[in-house]
Amino acid sequence: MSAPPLSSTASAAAPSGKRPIGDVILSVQNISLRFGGVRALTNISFDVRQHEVLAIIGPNGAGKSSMLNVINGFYHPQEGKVFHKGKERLKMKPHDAARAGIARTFQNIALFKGMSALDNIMTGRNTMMKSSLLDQMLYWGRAQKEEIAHREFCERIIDFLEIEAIRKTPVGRLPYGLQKRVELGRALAAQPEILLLDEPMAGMNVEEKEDMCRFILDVNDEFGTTMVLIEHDMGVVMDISDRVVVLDYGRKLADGTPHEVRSNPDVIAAYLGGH
Amino acid sequence: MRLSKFTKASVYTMVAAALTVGVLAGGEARAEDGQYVPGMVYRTGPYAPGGIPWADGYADYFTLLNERDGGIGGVKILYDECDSAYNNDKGVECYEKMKGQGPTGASAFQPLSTGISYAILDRVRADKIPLITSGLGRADASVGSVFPYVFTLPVTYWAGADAIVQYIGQQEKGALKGKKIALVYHDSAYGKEPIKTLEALAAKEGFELSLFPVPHPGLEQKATWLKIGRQLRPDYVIMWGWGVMNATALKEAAAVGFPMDHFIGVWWSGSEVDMNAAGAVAKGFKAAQFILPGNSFGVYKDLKTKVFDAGKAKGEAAEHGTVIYNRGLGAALLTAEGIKVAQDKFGKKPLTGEQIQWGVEHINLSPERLEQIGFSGMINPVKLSCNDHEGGGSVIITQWDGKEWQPASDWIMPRREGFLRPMYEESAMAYAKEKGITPRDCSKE
Amino acid sequence: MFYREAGQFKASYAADQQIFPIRQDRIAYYTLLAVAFAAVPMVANEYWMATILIPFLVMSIASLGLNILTGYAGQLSLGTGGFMATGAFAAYKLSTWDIGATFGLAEPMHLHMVFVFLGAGVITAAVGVLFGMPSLRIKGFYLAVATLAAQFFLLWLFNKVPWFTNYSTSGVISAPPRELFPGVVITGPMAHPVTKYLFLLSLVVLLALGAKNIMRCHLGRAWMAIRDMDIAAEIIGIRPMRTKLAAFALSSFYCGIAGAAWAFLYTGSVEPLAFSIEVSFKVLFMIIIGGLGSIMGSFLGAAFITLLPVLLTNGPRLLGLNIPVDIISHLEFMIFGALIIFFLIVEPHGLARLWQIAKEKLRLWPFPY
Amino acid sequence: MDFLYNILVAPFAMIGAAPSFFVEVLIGGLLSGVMYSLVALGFVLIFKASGVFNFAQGAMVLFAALFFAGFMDKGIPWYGALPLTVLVMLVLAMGIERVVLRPLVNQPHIILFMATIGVSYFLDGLGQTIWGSEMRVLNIGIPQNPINMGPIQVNAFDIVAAVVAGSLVAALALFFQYTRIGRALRAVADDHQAALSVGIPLKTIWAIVWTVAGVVGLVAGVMWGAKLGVQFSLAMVALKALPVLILGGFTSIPGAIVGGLIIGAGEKVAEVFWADAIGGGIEDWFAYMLALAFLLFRPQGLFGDKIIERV
Repeated sequence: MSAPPLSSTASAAAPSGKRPIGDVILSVQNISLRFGGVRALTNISFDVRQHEVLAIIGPNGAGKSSMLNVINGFYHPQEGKVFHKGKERLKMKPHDAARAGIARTFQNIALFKGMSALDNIMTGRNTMMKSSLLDQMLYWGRAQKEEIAHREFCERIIDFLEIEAIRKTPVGRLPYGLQKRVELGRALAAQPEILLLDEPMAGMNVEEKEDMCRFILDVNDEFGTTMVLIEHDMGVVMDISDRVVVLDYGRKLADGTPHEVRSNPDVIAAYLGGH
Repeated sequence: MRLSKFTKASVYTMVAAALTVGVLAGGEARAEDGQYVPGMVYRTGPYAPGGIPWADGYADYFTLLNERDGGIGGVKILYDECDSAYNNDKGVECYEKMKGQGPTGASAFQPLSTGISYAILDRVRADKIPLITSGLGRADASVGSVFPYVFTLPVTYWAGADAIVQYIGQQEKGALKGKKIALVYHDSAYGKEPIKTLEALAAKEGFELSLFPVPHPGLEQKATWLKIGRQLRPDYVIMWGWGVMNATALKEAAAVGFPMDHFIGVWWSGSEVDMNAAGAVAKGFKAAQFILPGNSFGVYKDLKTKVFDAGKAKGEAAEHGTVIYNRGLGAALLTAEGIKVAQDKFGKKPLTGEQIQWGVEHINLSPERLEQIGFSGMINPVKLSCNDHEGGGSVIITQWDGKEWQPASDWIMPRREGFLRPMYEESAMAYAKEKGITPRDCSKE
Repeated sequence: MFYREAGQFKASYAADQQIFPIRQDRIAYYTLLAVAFAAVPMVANEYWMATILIPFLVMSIASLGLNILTGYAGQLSLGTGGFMATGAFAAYKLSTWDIGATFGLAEPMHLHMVFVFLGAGVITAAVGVLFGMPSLRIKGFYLAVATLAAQFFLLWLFNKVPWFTNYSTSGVISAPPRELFPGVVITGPMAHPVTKYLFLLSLVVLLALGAKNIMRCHLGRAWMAIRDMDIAAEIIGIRPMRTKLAAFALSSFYCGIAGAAWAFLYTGSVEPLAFSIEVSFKVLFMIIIGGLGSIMGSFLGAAFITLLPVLLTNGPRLLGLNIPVDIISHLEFMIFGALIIFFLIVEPHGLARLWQIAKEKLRLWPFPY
Repeated sequence: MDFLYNILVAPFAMIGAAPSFFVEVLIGGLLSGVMYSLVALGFVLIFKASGVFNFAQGAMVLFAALFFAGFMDKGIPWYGALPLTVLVMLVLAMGIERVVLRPLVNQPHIILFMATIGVSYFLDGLGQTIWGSEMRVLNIGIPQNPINMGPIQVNAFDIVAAVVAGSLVAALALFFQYTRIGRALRAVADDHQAALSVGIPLKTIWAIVWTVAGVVGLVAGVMWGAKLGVQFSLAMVALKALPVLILGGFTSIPGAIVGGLIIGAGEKVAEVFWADAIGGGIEDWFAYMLALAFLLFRPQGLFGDKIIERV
């Protein structure tokens, strides 16, 4: 098993600092998605660059979650193309996307309620486990080695997210904020290149939000993970994102740095106008 | 709250556990002295309507013996029931539970289910307990040298099939060649039994046989009867049915206008219960019987005074005299007679299964003996021997007149010599070979 | 007082990931094994062996199998009876296969019973995968009803195709006499119940251990993920097809062995009707009452459902009541039904959860906090 | 080769040679399908209103029929026995709502489904404890004889059954359309929360819908009981209704009818013309296979609501 590419003592070591934003890693072009007669997305294009934090904002029903679902292959748009690392991605199943390095969290927590926090995080590494059915039944040699190696990795994530005390607790019993953290941990366990976060801070109080922001930025810094996140709290968005895409009624209104977006007249009219 | 719930639960658990251990440990205690007779019956499940009258008849006969004679030869009968629900697994459990009870173990088993008799066939040999499959079970078990502990008296299904074909032959004045006969059967070990005989007869007599399996439980037979009644249009239909299948078949046969007097069932298709369920359409239907219905036979006189009027009958008065109740009586007679014959040899005391095996094997229900015990006219004479466990019983065809069964033929003797018997032998020897059994030498006994 | 884990520290992940991390549990487990292997054969009489312990062990395998599929992987199945029948008939074909004749040897030769059981399991696993295919598109109740197709079709097949019964006229198969070791008969009427029991017990221990091990590895986690939220599982990279089919395969493997054991070690002879839909329901009840998604629960449920009828028949008699058998059978139905509702209301996680709660209380006893 | 011929050629040759027989089989199949629909209707009603897959519907059919036949055996005429049995079903429905459904509200559907399996066992036992396992003859004077219409022969009983089923569906439609309770039921079926928020008492609704399902079960029980006699086997007719249900969709009353017709006709035609090739007696599984094959193309059944998955 290859050594994980993160510093092993995440919380102790000094942050390695923000990595420079690189080339385009994912590009969506002219995406249109319909459910029956309802148009969820219309002709949307934007790029995601390596190591950046990209926020997608927009009012409710703007098509933000649908956009994430298109990126990770859960929805298949009627028109448009998705390019991943320069190659056109044909019809892809969500689990293929996961194996290609795209992980995500969900707006309504989608943890596995019957399992402990540790097991939830371990499922994030399932794609990397190779031991056979028989190996596992015997729990001998290979299967055991593999389990322990991955356990070590997951323990590092647990340390990093500061959830040591609850690792054996069934997630159904955890409070909301911790559940969000476990979900982030599960996504991180897959060591994704691109992490899609669907409202990671919804329903949190200020303190919890601050924790979550810190985790997101730390992950971005240390793992160099590219982030695409949906968020409603404009303050948070302006603070942590490198770039912002604004959607409204399934159309793209603007695309640029937080500063550019803030001063875009269309955005102000359609979205921020009320403020 | 949680704690109190838990406390309660744990108290319940402990009480339950204590009860379990107590009940399981003490469940087999039975101190009484006497001859233990197990009643493996079914009073529940989909086949209960047929199982209940049989079980009542079986039980009432032993009640009669205890009340009238103080048992058999002065040894009290300890009769006990276990409900198999016509389910093979439950049957095996009943068998295992009952085989060791009483002072000397179980006398003889009569499971009233071909499936269960198959399931315990090997076990009775190992445990040395007779298994009487009267008018049911495995036909080749008539070969006593291979199946010492299994008895098929007075008739097997193969004998029944032969008798029915003989009857059809009589109706057609011997000209069976080119006739079309259909068999509608319960798609199980039971229903499949006659196929081999009928195929052999078809080859021998030149009639054309068509098979129509009906899956358990037999609720749906429309397609079967459309095929029979509207397409094949056979001259006769023979039925091997049980339970709800019988009444359904009669109704569907009526629905396609098949003439009832050309429709002949085996004895398990010929009971009052099914005819009543089918209603008016059943009139004219025929069934083979090896025991006749009616309550005018000698044994009923004592039954009435000692059992029915004394309020000791198991079931309702309406079932007395019905054919399945009488079959229960007849079955009980076979067990009782086996015990009696064994007592004559081994002494008047509780006997083991092995001793009773000898008794059953030497049953000789002569006309005189039948008269003496009040079964004359209800059942035909049988006599067993070491190698012949069927005993030469005969079959009679009866017809439903809308109210009761009326004899429609004389007693018919199945063609055993030269036809059935070689088939039995061949099949039994194959079984012996498969199981590695060395047949005993009956010429020496 | 005795049940304390304080002071037991784990220095490695291996120690933390073992099946019984608490020492007392380990001791209890080994004691139980010793009792089951050594004491029970000495104490139990034949009735106990033949009609309580052996069916209990067989049904434990079946409920382990169904628990893998329904309790862990969340795929409701009513086809257990059909899969058990497959195992029974596969075992019959394998055990009566004369290898000697096939390969032109002079002496007849037969597969060893261990391979017969394994083979029956593997064949059933393949059949299970076949009937598991629809689960990729169908979910929940629709799937439950679809598995009934397997139940009815398989029984029909074994009833209808004479090859499966070696052309027996009655459609009944019976276990041929075979030896486990030279001189030790394991099947057929001459096999001693204790031999059967010990063989079966070893099988059960191995299979239960295998199931437990899988549940702490990645496949087990993938199943539970599919069960808890199938869409999320797919999005984090679990392949639904492979995972569900693996569940069907392993579950059917267990059910197949259970079916073979039922026919060969318990009844000795069966016809397809012995594996009717009633059996499917019975196994389902076992895992509900025992606990969905619990290895321990499979055993508790099997014990409960096997013992309850025995208890109901023997109980009133012991108390001197002579209740007619039909009333007892009806009561059995009612009590079954009532208990299922009771357990679902009080504890949807079954006896296994009650056991767990009991242990948690015991850790603290006699101090409530 | 023979096998392929028997499957691909022979049946059609048979149909071609005797088309009137084919029509007869088809009609017979459609009419027996109606009998399945009768049982399936009860399932649909409960699933629609409470989202519960009521496995106990078969047991309710037996239970209702046992009481009806039992009352009639006690000398009560049918017009007395009928309301009495309806009363029993009402008490039963209230009991189930109170003892089973209410404590399990908000549990996953699968748990409720399993609870109804428990109910089914309980009812089978209770009904037989009260009335015994003997067969009860239910003679309500429906003719059994064949009727000839030109070359085609149909069974009078089947026609009566079809008429009864038709009237039952019509009555249900009127009930849902024109009564206050019926409209409330439809509201609940559409949206539990919305129904609650406008003040429809869910408990009452559930008790009513289970009663209605009980009455539908009674009608099915009387029809099947008249056909087979009232006995334990009646509970098994539920197994014939399940494929109808998956075919028609769990939530659609027309689905139950159309599904019943398709299953009935399909299995009869298959049994008569195709079964010979593969050994006969295929009705048991054919219906399930038909429904299963169908499901693979339309996972929600013929008339079921389309499933849209969301995250």
